Amino acid sequence: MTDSNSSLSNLDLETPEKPFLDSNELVINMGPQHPATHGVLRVILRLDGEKVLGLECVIGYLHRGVEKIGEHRTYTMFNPYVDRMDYVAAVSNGLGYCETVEKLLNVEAPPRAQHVRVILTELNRIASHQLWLGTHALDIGAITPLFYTFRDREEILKIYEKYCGARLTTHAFRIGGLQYETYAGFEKDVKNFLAFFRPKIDEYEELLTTNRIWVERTKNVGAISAQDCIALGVTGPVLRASGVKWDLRKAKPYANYKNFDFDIPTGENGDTYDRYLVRMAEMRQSVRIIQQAVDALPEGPIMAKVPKVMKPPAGEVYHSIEAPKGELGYFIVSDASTQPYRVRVRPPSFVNLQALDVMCRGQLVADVIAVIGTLDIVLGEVDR
Amino acid sequence: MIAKLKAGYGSGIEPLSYAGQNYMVVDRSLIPEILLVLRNEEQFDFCVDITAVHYPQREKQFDVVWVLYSFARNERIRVKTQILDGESLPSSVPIWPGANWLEREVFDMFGIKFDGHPDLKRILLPEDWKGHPLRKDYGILQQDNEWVQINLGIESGQ
Amino acid sequence: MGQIIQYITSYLGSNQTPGAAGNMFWALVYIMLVFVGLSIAVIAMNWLERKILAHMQVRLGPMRVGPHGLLQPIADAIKLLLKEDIMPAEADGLIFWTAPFVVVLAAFTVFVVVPFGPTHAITDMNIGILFMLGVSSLSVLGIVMAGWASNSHYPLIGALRSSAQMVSYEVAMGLAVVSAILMTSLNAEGTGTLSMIGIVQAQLAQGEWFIFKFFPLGLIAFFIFAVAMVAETNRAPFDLAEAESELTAGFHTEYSGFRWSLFFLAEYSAMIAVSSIAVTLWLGGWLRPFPNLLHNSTWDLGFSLFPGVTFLLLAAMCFYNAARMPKHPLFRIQTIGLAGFGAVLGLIGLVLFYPPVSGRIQDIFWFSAKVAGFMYLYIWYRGTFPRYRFDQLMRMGWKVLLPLGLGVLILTASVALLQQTLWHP
Amino acid sequence: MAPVATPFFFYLLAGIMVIGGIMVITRKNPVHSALALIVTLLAQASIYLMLYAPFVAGVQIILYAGGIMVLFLFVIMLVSIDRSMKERQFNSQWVVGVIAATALGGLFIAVYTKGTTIFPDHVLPVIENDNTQKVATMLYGQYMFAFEIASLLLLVAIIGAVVMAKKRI
Repeated sequence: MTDSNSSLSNLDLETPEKPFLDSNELVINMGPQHPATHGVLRVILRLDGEKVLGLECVIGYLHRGVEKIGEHRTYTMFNPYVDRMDYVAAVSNGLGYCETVEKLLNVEAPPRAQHVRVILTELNRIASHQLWLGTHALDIGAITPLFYTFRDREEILKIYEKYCGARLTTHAFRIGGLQYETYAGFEKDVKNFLAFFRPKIDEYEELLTTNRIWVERTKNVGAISAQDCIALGVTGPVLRASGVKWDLRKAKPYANYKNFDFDIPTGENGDTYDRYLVRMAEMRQSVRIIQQAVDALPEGPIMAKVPKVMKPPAGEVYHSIEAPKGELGYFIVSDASTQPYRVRVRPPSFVNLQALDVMCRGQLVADVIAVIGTLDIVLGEVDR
Repeated sequence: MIAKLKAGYGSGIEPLSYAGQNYMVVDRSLIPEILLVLRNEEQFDFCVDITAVHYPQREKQFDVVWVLYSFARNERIRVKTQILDGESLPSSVPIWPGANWLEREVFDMFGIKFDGHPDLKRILLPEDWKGHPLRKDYGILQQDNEWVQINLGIESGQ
Repeated sequence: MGQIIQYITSYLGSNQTPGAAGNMFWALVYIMLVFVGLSIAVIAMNWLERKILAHMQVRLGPMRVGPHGLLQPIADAIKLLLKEDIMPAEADGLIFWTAPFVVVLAAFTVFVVVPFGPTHAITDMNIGILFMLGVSSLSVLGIVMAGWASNSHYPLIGALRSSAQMVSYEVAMGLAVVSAILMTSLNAEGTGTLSMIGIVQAQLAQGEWFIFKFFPLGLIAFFIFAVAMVAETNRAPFDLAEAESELTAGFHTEYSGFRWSLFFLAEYSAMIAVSSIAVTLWLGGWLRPFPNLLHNSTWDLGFSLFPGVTFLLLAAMCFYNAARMPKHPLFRIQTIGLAGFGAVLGLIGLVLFYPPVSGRIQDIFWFSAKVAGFMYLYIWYRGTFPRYRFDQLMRMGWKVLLPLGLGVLILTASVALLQQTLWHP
Repeated sequence: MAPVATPFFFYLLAGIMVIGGIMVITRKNPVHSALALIVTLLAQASIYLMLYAPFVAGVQIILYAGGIMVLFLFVIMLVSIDRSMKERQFNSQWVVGVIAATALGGLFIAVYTKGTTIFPDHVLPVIENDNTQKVATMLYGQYMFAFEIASLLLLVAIIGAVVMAKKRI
């Protein structure tokens, strides 16, 4: 309680000091159609030679008004829409939404459903990190990891496909539990995947972790301090790489994460390399969680008692989960009708993207690419 | 903690709870002070989210909601205030730099102005778009047809 | 016509050096051969790179056009030739048009002095290696022209980057080359040579490839050159100029169709050219392994079988894969095509066993095999390395390779002097 | 190598050089001027080749065409071209220019008229194969001192450039 405004953080969001040589400032526009901006992100860079003086993100190219749509759909009907925000981690989005509505309805999913939810969500975290790794490495010029990660991600998508028929926007969960009982051989598939995937992480690491060029390209690039992270509201692996041991699965356990034993990997320098290491370690932790969950998968019902027509009592709830990209929150206001009065999504990518400016100051143009990659944003979620 | 604040500010604060989650409705005039107190004295150093809800029937049409989190206490709290249409709020960017985009989004979607915001402009919608889509009086099929016709060269985006 | 046949028969029976003899006719023949051979090599490289890279990345690569995508490069070539040739409205027309030709010209002219064998070169220049370095440095001009004439940010930055890179690494490259040339002077007369053929002959005379000379000095010089040559050709991990994530495609962003394919052609022939320099200077050029140690008629015969055996192995691979093709009517053409390709390769292999041919093809075979090794390395780098950042690249060139090259040069000179004074007082 | 069509090639190259030289001073766009200069330098290198001086030709290509001119182009491309294109190519220094040109022309005429006594009147025997060796022995034997002084001068220039460009070393 001794904090004062001065120690808040020394984020200087104003124009930086004049460069030594009074050369012309070069303003370069990157995107919205650019291979390295991971979607339709437009970045306006102010450069001094190759050095970045500052940048501004222009977003909204993918804005679909998800929150507005939510106000005009029933609780059940809105469920598939959330998958379309962070389409790389659709299952996590669904989990967050279902749990929030369950909170409003004051029901809890049965244990079996909880376990399956954890398995699918963690698989999703792995898939999301794989996609991140592939594209991030591709941005830095290593093309091979992309194919390795996509090959292995395919196995996860196959499990999804067998479970619910969809691969990307799965719509796997229902408010109150699961729609489907797991298919026969689900557990075996998951276990097979874990056995298959464990050596694959080593394979990725072999390609990159000690690769001199990779280390040189990522060490001390886009570093951000824990203080700045917190001040900017950055969450997820980016925050953890800066040394804050904070994970919503531990801090505010949801589903039944409190029953599982796992570590929160953290970094020290908050640079791109640390973020890479943290995400790699998170994949290993996810494997651990899935192993525990699938080993202890209980029998029982998969749906709690929820009314066919959902009319949660008037009230409001904010609930958030640890999505692969950070804190994914839902703020839902109910007016006791069948449709939510207001649905607010707190997207991790959107808030994390704010840190891009801070992280890129003083870096080179080539580093901006690396930093955009390491932030792991999905524009569908940024713009909603 | 809320009790302490309540004791300090009296009728300006109304502590509430729903589904096990604490929140408080704070009078508009107390907002800058309360937010600063929460940040500096109660260690709510992480501004999770800023959003708004529109109630067209009420006289004070908008609820503005701050979702705050404290790493030290592992506690979340929501601060809510009610404002009139057209009334502005003090920006919380000086308190939490991360509030920047969140406030811009609230401005974009609801038209609520934040005084002292470094760069308050639309964030998701085009700069010269008319209307604020998350207001209840903005229909779900409604759009700025004029903008669409000028900028996209098509009759309608529907 | 009869004269030409007479020339050919007299050539098969003689031991003529084309360049030194100043024979215009043979020079022209070799220009044609090198040009055609190079084009075929580039086409083959295109296919091989895609296939090898694909297999490194757990993909199949081109599979549709022809059996195992063998006709893919040809399809690509047709596509590129038929594509619209676009010039940006604000571009500087003349320079925009000429830039690709400058690059291709520089890349191809280099091969004038490349010795594919003691008698297989267009010409043997007194200043061979100097000529190669000089002419290959001219391709920078074409790149700068292309980048500037496009009148667009990305190509300009790409061009500035690649030319800065090439100019910087030329320095380290030159130092490494000089230390190799220094080694050619370690003979009784004490005079070295800049002639490409002379350099290889010096290695033969000294009974040692220069990569092993004064171990590890030759090796370090070779290493410097091997790094610099990758940077010189703008290939991964030094392909910043065409980093698609940053600059879309670098200096040739605005080029399309035929002109783009000229840049492509130039890039690959430049790769072959610098690999040829490396092979000539350090890996004994056209010399087969152990030419001095294993020197009797049995070994000669054994090594002369290599070219034919290689082609027969390739043919066998084709037949094996043709046999593995799915037995389905739709695959009949593909199977026949692959088998036919195998038959052609096998036929070439058999011809290569014919003694007069095998004797003459020997040198070319060993030279090409060594160059092919470098080509594989290029692909391998591309599959495994991320990309350097520009400042790191420059730091590497100026702060690591340049001092290292200087050190190696000084050490080589000292050791050579020591050796000369001790052994030939 | 027996010379082939020597006069033809000489006049061709000389013509290219003259045209290139004129282009250098008449083009409004400095990039075009620089490229014309490169053409001139390359033609000059070819003339060296014709004179059986391949080493000088090679050095000319590496240093001038490949190195220095590329740096020239760099500088030209990085400065704003629009401005320099608007500027007049012929400015008030023409008096100095005319004096320099007259002096140079006078020198040429003097050499041409008196040259018979300075230059040998017969063609020297061509030393084709050890031309490079000859250059080397000359440089490192007879002209060793001058050569080393020149390289020292260059070193000083490099250090001076670094000092001037960098405020803090």
